This record gives sequence, structure tokens and C-alpha cells, in this order.
Amino acid sequence: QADKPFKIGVPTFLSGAAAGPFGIPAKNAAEIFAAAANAGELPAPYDKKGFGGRPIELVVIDEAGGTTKQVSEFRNLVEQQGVDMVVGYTSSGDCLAVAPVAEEMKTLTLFFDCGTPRIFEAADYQYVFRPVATATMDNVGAALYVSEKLPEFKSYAGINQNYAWGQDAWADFEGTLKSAKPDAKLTTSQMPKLGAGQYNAEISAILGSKPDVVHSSFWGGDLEGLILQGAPRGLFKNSVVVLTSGETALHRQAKQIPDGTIIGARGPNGIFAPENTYNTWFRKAYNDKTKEWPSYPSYHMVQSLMAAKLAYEKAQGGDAAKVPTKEDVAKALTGLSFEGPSGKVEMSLGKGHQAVQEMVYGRVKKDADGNIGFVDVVRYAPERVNPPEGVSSADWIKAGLKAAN
Amino acid sequence: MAEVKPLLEVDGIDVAIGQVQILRKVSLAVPKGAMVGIIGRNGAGKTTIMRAIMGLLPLQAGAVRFDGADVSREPAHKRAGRAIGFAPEDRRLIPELTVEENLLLPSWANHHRDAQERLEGTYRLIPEAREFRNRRALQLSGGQQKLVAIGRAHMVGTRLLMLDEPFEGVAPALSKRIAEVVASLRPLGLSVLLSGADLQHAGASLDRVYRIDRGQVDAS
Amino acid sequence: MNRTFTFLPPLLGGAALIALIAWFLPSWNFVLAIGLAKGLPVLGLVLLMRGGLVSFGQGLYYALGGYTVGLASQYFGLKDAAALLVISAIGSALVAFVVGLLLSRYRDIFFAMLTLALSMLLYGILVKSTELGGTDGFNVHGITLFGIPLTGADRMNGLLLLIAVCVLGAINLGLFGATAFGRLLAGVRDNEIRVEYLGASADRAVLIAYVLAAVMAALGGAMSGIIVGHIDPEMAFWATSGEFVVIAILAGTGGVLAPFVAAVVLEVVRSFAYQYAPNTWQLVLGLIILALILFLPQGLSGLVRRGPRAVNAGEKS
Amino acid sequence: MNGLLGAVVDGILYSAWLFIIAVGLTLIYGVMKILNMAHGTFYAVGAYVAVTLLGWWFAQGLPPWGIVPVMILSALVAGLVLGVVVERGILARFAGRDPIVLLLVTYALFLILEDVIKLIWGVDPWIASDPLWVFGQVEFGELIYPTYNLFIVVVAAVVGGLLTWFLQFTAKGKILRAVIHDPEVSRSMGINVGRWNLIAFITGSVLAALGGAFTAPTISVVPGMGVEVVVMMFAVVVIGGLGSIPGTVVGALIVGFVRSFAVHYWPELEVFSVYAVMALVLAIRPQGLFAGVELRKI
Amino acid sequence: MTAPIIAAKGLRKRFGAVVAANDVNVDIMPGTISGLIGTNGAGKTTFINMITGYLQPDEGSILLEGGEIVGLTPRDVTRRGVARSFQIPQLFNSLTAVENLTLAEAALRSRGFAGFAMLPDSALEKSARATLERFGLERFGDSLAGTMPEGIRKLLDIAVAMVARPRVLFLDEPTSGVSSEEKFPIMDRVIAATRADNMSMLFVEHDMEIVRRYSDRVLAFFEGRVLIDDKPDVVMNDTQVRTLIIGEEKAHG
Ligand SMILES: Nc1ncnc2c1ncn2[C@@H]1O[C@H](COP(=O)(O)OP(=O)(O)OP(=O)(O)O)[C@@H](O)[C@H]1O
Ligand SMILES: Nc1ncnc2c1ncn2[C@@H]1O[C@H](COP(=O)(O)OP(=O)(O)OP(=O)(O)O)[C@@H](O)[C@H]1O
Ligand SMILES: [Mg+2]
Ligand SMILES: [Mg+2]
Repeated sequence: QADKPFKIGVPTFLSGAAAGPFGIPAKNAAEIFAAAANAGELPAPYDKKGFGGRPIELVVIDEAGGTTKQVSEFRNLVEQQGVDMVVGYTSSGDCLAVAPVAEEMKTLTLFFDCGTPRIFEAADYQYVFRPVATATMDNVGAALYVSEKLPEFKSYAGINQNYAWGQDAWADFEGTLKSAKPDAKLTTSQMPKLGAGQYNAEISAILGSKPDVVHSSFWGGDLEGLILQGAPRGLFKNSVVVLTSGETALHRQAKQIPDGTIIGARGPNGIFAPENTYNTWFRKAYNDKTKEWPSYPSYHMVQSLMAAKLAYEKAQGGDAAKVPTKEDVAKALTGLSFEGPSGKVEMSLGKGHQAVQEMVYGRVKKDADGNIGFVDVVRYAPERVNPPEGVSSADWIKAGLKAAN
Repeated sequence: MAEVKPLLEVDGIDVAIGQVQILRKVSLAVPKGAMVGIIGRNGAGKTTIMRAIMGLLPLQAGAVRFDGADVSREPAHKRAGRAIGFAPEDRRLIPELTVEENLLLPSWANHHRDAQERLEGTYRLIPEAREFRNRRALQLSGGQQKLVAIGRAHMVGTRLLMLDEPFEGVAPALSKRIAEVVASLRPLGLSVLLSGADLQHAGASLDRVYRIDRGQVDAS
Repeated sequence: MNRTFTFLPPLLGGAALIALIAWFLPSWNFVLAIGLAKGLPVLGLVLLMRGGLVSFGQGLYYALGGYTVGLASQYFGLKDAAALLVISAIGSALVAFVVGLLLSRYRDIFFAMLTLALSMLLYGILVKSTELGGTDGFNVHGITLFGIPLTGADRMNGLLLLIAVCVLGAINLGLFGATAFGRLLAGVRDNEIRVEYLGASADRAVLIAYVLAAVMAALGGAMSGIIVGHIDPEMAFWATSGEFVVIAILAGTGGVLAPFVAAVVLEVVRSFAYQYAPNTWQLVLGLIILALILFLPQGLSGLVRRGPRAVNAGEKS
Repeated sequence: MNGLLGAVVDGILYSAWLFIIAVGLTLIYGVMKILNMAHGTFYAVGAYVAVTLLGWWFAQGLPPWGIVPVMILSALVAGLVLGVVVERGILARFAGRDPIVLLLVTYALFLILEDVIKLIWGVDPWIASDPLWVFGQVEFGELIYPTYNLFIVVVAAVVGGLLTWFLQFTAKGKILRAVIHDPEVSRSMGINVGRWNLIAFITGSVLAALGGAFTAPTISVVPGMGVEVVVMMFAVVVIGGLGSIPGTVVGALIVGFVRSFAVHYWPELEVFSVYAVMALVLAIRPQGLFAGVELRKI
Repeated sequence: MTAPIIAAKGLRKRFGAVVAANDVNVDIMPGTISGLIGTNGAGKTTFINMITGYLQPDEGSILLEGGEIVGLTPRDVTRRGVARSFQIPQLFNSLTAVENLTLAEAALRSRGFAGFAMLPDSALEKSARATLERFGLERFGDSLAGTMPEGIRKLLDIAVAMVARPRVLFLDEPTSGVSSEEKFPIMDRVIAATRADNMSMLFVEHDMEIVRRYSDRVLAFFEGRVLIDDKPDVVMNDTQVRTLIIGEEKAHG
């Protein structure tokens, strides 16, 4: 029993537009983690083999196909594949839909990348966790950054995808600015549909409205398209552009992204990750396997798996032969505080089920060879960019980032 | 009298549409320059024979020979290229093209160099067609469409003309003329295969008549 | 026995069989439930297809059913499945009646595209409605039937309810097929000029079929909401409607049982493809669909019908 | 004023793009009566091939003027391969089946091709944006556009002009119209209908791929990029009247301008705009703007 | 004197340059059978199309038993007791002959809420087969309309039209495509059925024998006008009719 493989279901995008930027990097990260953990090659305290001695076995499935499909596949993972745990989901809709099912089926489920704060704000769960921060801090951080770092900033525009991710990002950014920079004027808010690919009209409308700052939470092909089409048209020259998920496009489009662009990585990930043993190990391992540098989705994945491993072993209570119950592992995960490739993580929200981290932004400054570097890097402590426990993100932002007191 | 080889020879063909066997061992021959009729009641299989000759329906058995060559497996458009013209009973003009364009289509498809002369010939044959040459086919009355369809078959059918029920739905004055005209083509070496429930209109000028009943043919 | 009722024995048999499978293979019963819930809109589509009409917008009513359940339970505390189903059915029938007054003038691709446009308009509205969760949608929980729980550990109850709804839907449409309006549909498909010259209204027949199809779709959406426990705008998206069309074509227009069989089969196939070919499940699914079309020209319902009919030959006039 | 100019320029660019792809769809439908659900995927394949060849071209340091031929070549290669394989290999096997069944066949094809693309090009985005820079910029009022963006307008004009000239004024074009209307009678007039089907399908595929190839440098070429395209194209051809080339022009202009003006003036309505205008046009003209004609039946 | 059941007055219809109806005046008396002859394109079908609501005349009025029917749809006209068959049969091609007839019956019963009542299968089928027998079509009961020969389709088209038991019946070339030996028996059947129900009937026909034998009166159309409207013998011997329509005069010089 104790050396029976520990099966982890990993639903992540293998097809569609989200596969390239999110799904595949995350899958790579999961595989790297599993291989290293099984070989006992992770830095301490993750250096025990597998999960408390049990070898890890991954069951990767495609997250494409809609929420109903995902709920159905979640059940299949548990009932037919017999996974011990599920670590996955990039789409917030999938997370929202899967959470109650996971709870019903008493299956430990760790969301690794989805951003919506609603999950733990709207309900309490015993078996569901998110060991990464919500997207709230991306946009609160972005708003704080532009209002604090750009003295000349008077007007702003937005271009975000017309779905929950983009709508929430925009609402959080605009909401935070209302208190952080009340006199800044909105010029235009563009919401093209997800995957539209071509943004000439949107770019014209933004250029025509002459904003000082342009906010975008675009990701993947949409983000790259926006950069491709915006750069030759002077979008980045005429305004300061904030790309809250810009990190995934950074290496691929170094040429197009001009100096001064503000970039986020959904936390202290990738380029903004701190120097520590975990990060050193991860960057090397990822680069060895893929010849690329890891971006934030892969950080999110390793971080989630590390939390799971740590909690499992904690629940064993030092007895390598013991197979802890799900409830024990859940208890160990609750409120867990640990360190990973992107530094310190505290499961301090949502009754200990939701992590917070610091948020980092910086402005691009390329060196003579065109390699990307950053200046004006600001690190916001977790409590500056996340609501306090018990307050919803929306209320917190509406109240001017002030909690009850 | 030595029997010359017929221009068209249908040799014991079987044809089925879907699961239904329509023609059984049908044989007939059209000698060069002859006018041959197929007479049969409705549903006897007249149209089916013509469509099979044209290559629009596959043969289960038997063969179709044209001018000595076995064309049984040849696709329809190649048979038209052998100067076989077919006017279907249900007309089937191309509605958005003008009458003249409809007439010219086979010539374009078969790269006739003498398209203009052929057109003149057709207008001589069917002067009505000249009158509405610039009208689009969609507007023609049923009978007018019929005339144009015959004309169109005539554009390509310089060796064999197959007219399926050419006299149906045509006013008597006109059907008489069609009969005359078709007969007048014979001296030019054209062979004609006609079908009809009765062929009184063609009457006297028929060289040979086949009677078809329930998919089987008797010569008479 | 009147020929009208010949569909009953296989229908009831099928229902019993599904219930048995679900009982003995509990790990499959969710997949079965999803399949059946999709079968309902397909059932309606098949009815429309008998009239030669293909709707690419049944997602409109699927979503309407789902959101009715979601909103009524979330905001009005209405948790009883029977009441929710009735409200979904009536609500969607009303919407379909109004929309149908316009739509019933359309045929062919124009009907298809207009239905698509309408459902995409609803999709657009839902996507923009952040109060309703936007694209993330929201969860539906705690629906019961006269106090009997339907989800969670008791999801077998939910499945039984769904089976009952499917059987009732199928009987309803089966009987409709025997009414004058039901028979008229085949005429609408073949030759509307003749229908009009028989003094009947083709548009009226289409309208009625459209409303019935909408009710079926709404019931499917409502049951899906109850069983999956989550609803989102995806239900109104064209791809959802497109999937119904795919299943309907696979089913063929021959009967009231085939839509459910096709939906369940496709769902099971999809599940297998997901698990065993996570990187190429679309390819596998595509090949299977091609094979089905090639070897079952009449759709699944052709399996039980008498030999093929040479319908193509009808282009004569 | 500037806003208006921008809206018009964007509208034209967008319409041109819509037209090139939609006209291929309408052509295939007209001749074969197949509404090709995989058309958007053909567009994607064109983009992938172009982006691959362009990447190679620039990596070799070859001169920038060569990219236009390179893109046309990409479209031809993609369109020809897809066209021949799909028409001869698959569609021909289903010839004569109900149009709705053929729709399902193309849907299956769409599923298959989406994965085939993934197998060939992977899931990472492909980019080859040099053309946006090498041809410089043009200014319209205060707005600047890469000169390259105007290429698509030229391509659309050339495609539209050639097709119209071909169908309206050449004998071959009229033959094609005969095939469109009645394949059987066309055969008995000596027209090789099978070949015309193939030609039409290849032409339609090449046009889709051409749209993809010329768009490729301006976008990030990603899996699934064709999915939304096909629905958009359906809207265009339905508004215009299926199978009609002038209708496609008008449909593309309507959709292109409506979208552009929505983005400029009512961005919150952008998502609805295309479907709303489609519903509106159909409500007024149930057959689309340029419906085909029918022979008198009664 | 009885009033006409249908009175068409001053009908005009043009299509671009073509005048398809040029001041057409026709009265149809109850219980009579009229033959309509004319050259191709004379406007015969157009005339029927106008009466049955398929086309709207540019000018003129059509009274059905005294009530104006110009502007009504084909459906409305049919509901008032006018039925027709078509020059190109309008059938339900993917259905069998029996199904075509049951569908016609269903159409008849689909007016109003009655359309929701279930129809008795076996009774409908029985009456459909009886109808087929009356037209001598029993052999084709189970073949698909789309696969039937043209002549059979013609007949079935008439049978379908008569299901509604109309008071006025228009037949557009009922016997074209029907073999000559069968033309007369068929007309006998159709005429018997019309007479039995005391219907009025007008049929378009190119076969002069049929016209002579079965009509109470004959109308001759030429270029959108009524050339002559009289007893069959009178019309057949009219010089204009003989030259323009029958094409005899030329032969006799
Ligand atoms: N597509 C089809 N499928 C099945 N049977 C068919 C089909 N087309 C025709 N038939 C049958 O084939 C037989 C012969 O038909 P065909 O059209 O050749 O007759 P015909 O002699 O031309 O009759 P008509 O004088 O009415 O034109 C008929 O019995 C008809 O029912
Ligand atoms: N919808 C239409 N559009 C344009 N022209 C038309 C239309 N309908 C009829 N016509 C023209 O009107 C004239 C009369 O046509 P109609 O069909 O009434 O003739 P018909 O007497 O029935 O001839 P046939 O005996 O050939 O059937 C013809 O010249 C025809 O081309
Ligand atoms: Mg025939
Ligand atoms: Mg006529």
C-alpha cells in the first residue's frame, strides 16, 4: 500500500489556443517535477522520493472541451482512473465547476493556475485548494504601479478579452485606479472576443483616444498578436502599455516589446522569481528538458505540486510507511506556508485554502544586444495586493483597498 | 442488302436505380441517319434507357457501343464529346443564363470551333428560340423551355440526337414543326432517337420503333 | 396496435437498459447522464430535421433551460426539480413562440444561420452579464425532487429523473409525429408549394415543431444544470448547438430512440478518446464520425429501419 | 474626424480579409453544395505554411520583396494539397449524399485537421512578423498602419475582380455556372463535372489559405485560430446570399464595417454586432441580399 | 341564369417586356368543364397562377362566388375550395404515393387546433389506396414519388389535389406525359370524379382530341389574350386557332 504509485490527475490544455502558453509548459513542469521527485532529486525539504515514498504517476488529460466535459472527465479521473489527487485547471470556469464536484467526491484537488477569486469567496471547501495567488493581485498591482511610478499619467485605456478573465482584470484595474488615482480619465475600454487574433480596429480606437496608459490582460496568441500589430503602429510609443500576463510572450517577442513596457508574471515567477535553490533547480531542469526558460504557468504547476508533496509528507508525520488519509493531507495543506521556486507562499486566505504571494512589476529595458532586462522593479507585499481574509476582492477594491478598518 | 454497322448499339443492358431493377436485357440499335422511336407507357423505362446511353446511370450488365467503340464505361461528358446530344424530358435549363448562353454551353464545353454556325443552325431549326435569345431561361414557360432544351441538344448532337418526349407539352402547331425539322436533319447524316408515349407526331418518318414495357424492349 | 405506438416498447426497453447499466456501472452514470441530457435537444432537432430544417441555435434553449434552473434556485430559492423543469419548459416555449413567429418563414441555411445568430446574441448577453458570472457561469446546487436529493451521492436519483424526462419527451414527440402537424413536416421538407396548395400552412407546422424542439432543448439544459451542477454561457455557444446537430445527423431522423443512443454513444466515445488519446482525441473523434457516416448512411436509426430509400432521386422536377 | 477615418480604414481592411476567405467558402458551396466547416482550418493551414516559409525566407536573409510570391506560393501549396487530398480522398467518397451529411463530413474533417496541425506544428505560437516592418508605414490622418496591411486589400480586389470577370464574362465561367446549377445536365452537355468540383474545391481551399497566408505575418499563428473564422465567414456569405460572389463582397463590407464602427464607437456592442446585423439582414431579406435564382417550377 | 363560380375580369400581367396576360376575361360556370388551349408561352399557366394566388395580377379582379380573391395566398385560395395540379408535378418526392395522399389528408385536417389531433393510420391509408385505385395507380402505392415516371407523377399530382374535395379544379396539362392509350381512360376517371362531386374544372391541354371530347367549352389563348371562348367545335374550326395553335392551315395552304 505504501509503495503503490500515487496517481495525480493533471487536466491542462493540450489543444486550442491555451495549450501553447499554459497547458504544455504546465505539463512539462509536472513531468519534470514527477521525474525529479521520483528520483529524490528535488532540493530539501522536497527531497524524499515520490510522495512520501510512493512513486508519482501522472494522468494528463486535455482541459479543452467546456466545463461540462471537464466535470465529466473529473469524475472519470477519480472513478475510472482512480487518481489520488487532481492538480490542474487553467480556466476559471472549469475551477468553479469542478470545485463542488471535487468536494462531493472527497477528492483532493489543487487548482494550479486559474485566477478567479470567486472560488473560495463564494463557498467553503474541505478538499479543494489553490496554492497560487488569485488574479486580483495582478491588476491591483498593475494599478498601483502605474499610479505610483508614472507621474505624468492622466488617462488610460484598456484592451481585454471578452470573457471572465479579461472582464475581471479590467474591473479590478479600473476599480483600483478609482481610489489610487481618482482624477485619471478613462478613454476607451475595448473587449474583443477571445481568440480574435486581429486587433487593428481596436488599436486604432485606442490610438485615436490618446491614453497615457493602456492596460491589457491578454495572453497567448492574442497577446502576441496585440504586440505584433500594436508595435508598428506606435501603440507602445504613444502610451505606456501594461501587460499583466506579458511574461509568457517575453522571450518569444523580445524584438517587438519596446523599452518602458510594464510587464507582469502573475506573481514572482519566471523573470521575477527570487534567487533560491528551488528556482535554480527548476530553471535548470526545465531548460534541460525543453531548451527554453520556464514561464509562470510552469512555476504555478511546480509550486502546486510542491505544496501537495509537502502536505502529504507532513500528514505522514515522519512515518514513511504510513498512508495518510485525504483528510489528513487536507488538514496539512490548510494554512500551509512553504517556499518554492517563486519564493514564499502562504495559504492564508479562504480559511487556509487560498494562497497569497507577493506581486512584482517592472519596466522593460533592453541591453545593447536586445536582451530583455527590467528597471523600476517593484515588489508589492502580499497584503498590499490581496484582500484580507474574509473580505471579497470586489468589496475590498470597491472600498479603496481598505479592509473593514 | 448488307447490314451496315449501326451508329448506336445498345446490347442487352441491365440498369438498376438504387435497389430497383429498371431495365432488363434491353437491346436496340440506331443505324446511321435513321430516325428511331422508343414507345412505351409511363414508367416503362424510356428515360432510363436514354440516361443509360448518355452515361448518367451505370450499367449492371451489357454494353453500349457508339460508332463501333464500347463506351459503356465512359463518363457522360466524354459521350457528349462524341457528338451525342440529349434533351431531357424535364428540360433543365440553367436559369440564370440567357437562352443563347444556354444554347452555347455545349459548344463551349466541347470546344466547338463552329459554335456560331451551329447556333445559326439551331435558330433556323427553332426560330422561337431566336426571339427570346436574350431572355434569361428562368422566365420561359414550360413549352418554351422544352424548345430551348431541344435546341441545346442539337448544338452538340451532330451525330446522334436523343430527345426524350420532345412532343410532350408542346402545342400541336409546334410539335408538328419539330417533327418536320427533326426529319429534315436526316439527310445531313444525323441519327435521331426519340421517345414518347406515342409518336404519332413523328409518325410516318420513323424508320424503326421499339416498344418498351416494364423495362423490356421488343422491336416492331 | 396502432402503428403510432410501435416506438414505445423499444423506448421503454432502452430506458430500462440504461437504468440497469447505470446501476451496475456507477462510474459511468455521469457520462450516461450527460449523453441523455444532450439527447433531449437532439430529439427536438430530429423533429425539425423531419421538416428539412436544421437549427444551429438549439443552444439558445439549452442555455435558457440551464439558466432558468440556475437563476430560480439561486435567486428565488426554488429548489424543486419538477417545478424548475415546468418553468423551463413554459418559459422556453414562450420565447420560442415569439422567436418562431419570425423564424418560421425561413428555410435551409437561412434558418440555420438565423437560429445561430439568435443563440449567439444570447451568448453575447450572458458573456457580458458579470452579475451572472460572465463566462465562468455559476454553480447550481441542492436541487431536489419533492425532497428527494438528486445529486452528489444520490446522483442515481438524478439519472432516473432524467430518464423519465427523456421517456416523456420521446413519447410526446413520437405522438406528435402522428398528428396532422407532425405529418405535415415531411411535406414542408419536400415541397412547400404543394403544402400551401393543400391549404395548409407550412410556417405554422414549422413554428410548432420549433416550439417543441425548444422545449426539449430547455429540458435538456435544465437537467444538465441540475446534474452537472454548473451552468455557463458555453451552453448557448454555437459549438454546443453544433454538437447537437452532429449527434442528430448521426442519429438520423428515423425514430425517437436514436437521438439518445447517438448522444450516449458519442459521449462514451469522447470519454475514451479523452483518456486514451489526450493529445489527439479530436482526430480520433473525427475518424469515428467519418466511419459512422460511411457505414451507417441512414444514421443510427437506419440500423433498425427497412432498407435504404433512394431519396436523392427526388430531384426530378 | 480622425475617428471616422480610422473606422473606415479598419473597416476596409477587415472587409478585405473577410472577403478573401468567404469567397472561397461560397465558391465551394455554390459548386458542390457543401458548406465546408473545415474552411477556417484551411485558413489556419495557409497561415502555418506561410509562417514557416517566411521564417525560413528571412532566416536566409533573402530580400523582403520576395515575400509576396512566397505567400502566394504558400497558399497554393496548402490549398492544392488540402484540396486534392480532401476532395479526392474524402469528399468524393461521399458524393451525392445529403448536404447535411456532407456538413457533418466536413465537421469531422475539421476535428481531424485541427489535430493534424498540432502534430505538424506543435501547440506553440508561430510568428513571422518581419513583413510588418520591412515595407514601412503609411499614415491616415494621425493613425499609422504598416504598409503591409494594405496588401490584403489589393489581394481582395484582385481575387474579386478575377472571379467576377471569370464567372460573368468567360465561357468557362458560364460553364461553371451551369455546373453550379445542374451537375447532371452539365455532364450530358459534355462538361467534366468531376473536374470542376475538384477545381472549385481547390480554388476555394487556395483562397482560404491565401487569406491565412497574408494574415499570418500580422498575427500569432496558434492552434484553433480557424475555429472562430468559419462562423464569421458563414455570417458573411449568408448575409450576401449563399453562392453569390457580388453578395460576398457586400456581405464582407457590411460585416467589416459594422464591426469596425462598433469597435470605434460602441465597443461594448462589438460582440453582438456581427450577429445582430446578420439577424437584421435576414429579417429583411430572408434569402440574403443576392439570392441565387431558381428555374420556374410551376 | 346562374352566376359564374369564378369570374376573372381584365387581368393583366407583364414580366418585363413580356405580356403574359393582356386583358383576360374568363367566366367559369358551376359544374362545367372548360378546356384551355394555346401556343407555348401564351399565358395559360400564368392565368392559373393568378387565380390560385401564386402570382398577383398587375390589374384586374378575380371573383370566387362573388368574393374578391386577388391578393389572397395560395393557401387561402385553396381553403376557399380551389385546387390545382401543375404542369410540373408538385409532389413530396421522398414519400411514397400512399404517403403523399395521407399527407394531403393531414394537410386538410391541419387547419386550426384540429392539427394536434392524432390521425388514424389505417383509415388514412385505406382511403389513400382507394384514391389510387380510382386513378389506376394502385401499382405505385409504395413507390417513392421522386422515382416515378413523369406520367404517373402527373396523375398522382391530380389525385393529391383532389383530396381536398375542391369546388373548382384547375389542371395544368393533365395528360402530357401520359401514353396515348391511357389518356382517355384517365380523363374519363378525372371527369367522372369531377362530375360526381359537381365540381367545376378547367384543364390546359395540347391534345385537341382530348379537348374536343371532354370540354363543355374551350378557351384559346394567344400571346396573353383570349382569342376565342366558345363551344369546342366552334373553337376547333376557328381559322386563327387552326393556324396559330393547331398549325393545320399552313399544311392546307
Ligand atoms: N430514382 C429512381 N429510383 C427508383 N426507381 C426509379 C427511379 N427513377 C425511375 N424509377 C423507376 O423506373 C421506371 C422507369 O422510369 P422511366 O423514367 O425510365 O420511365 P419512362 O418510360 O421514361 O416514363 P415517362 O413516360 O413517365 O417519362 C419507373 O417504373 C420508375 O418508377
Ligand atoms: N415568373 C416569370 N418571369 C418572367 N416571365 C414569365 C414568368 N412567368 C411566365 N413568364 C412568361 O410569360 C409568358 C407566359 O407564360 P406561361 O407559363 O403562362 O405560358 P403557357 O401558356 O403556360 O405556356 P406552356 O404551354 O409552354 O406551358 C411566357 O412568355 C413566359 O416566358
Ligand atoms: Mg420519361
Ligand atoms: Mg404552361
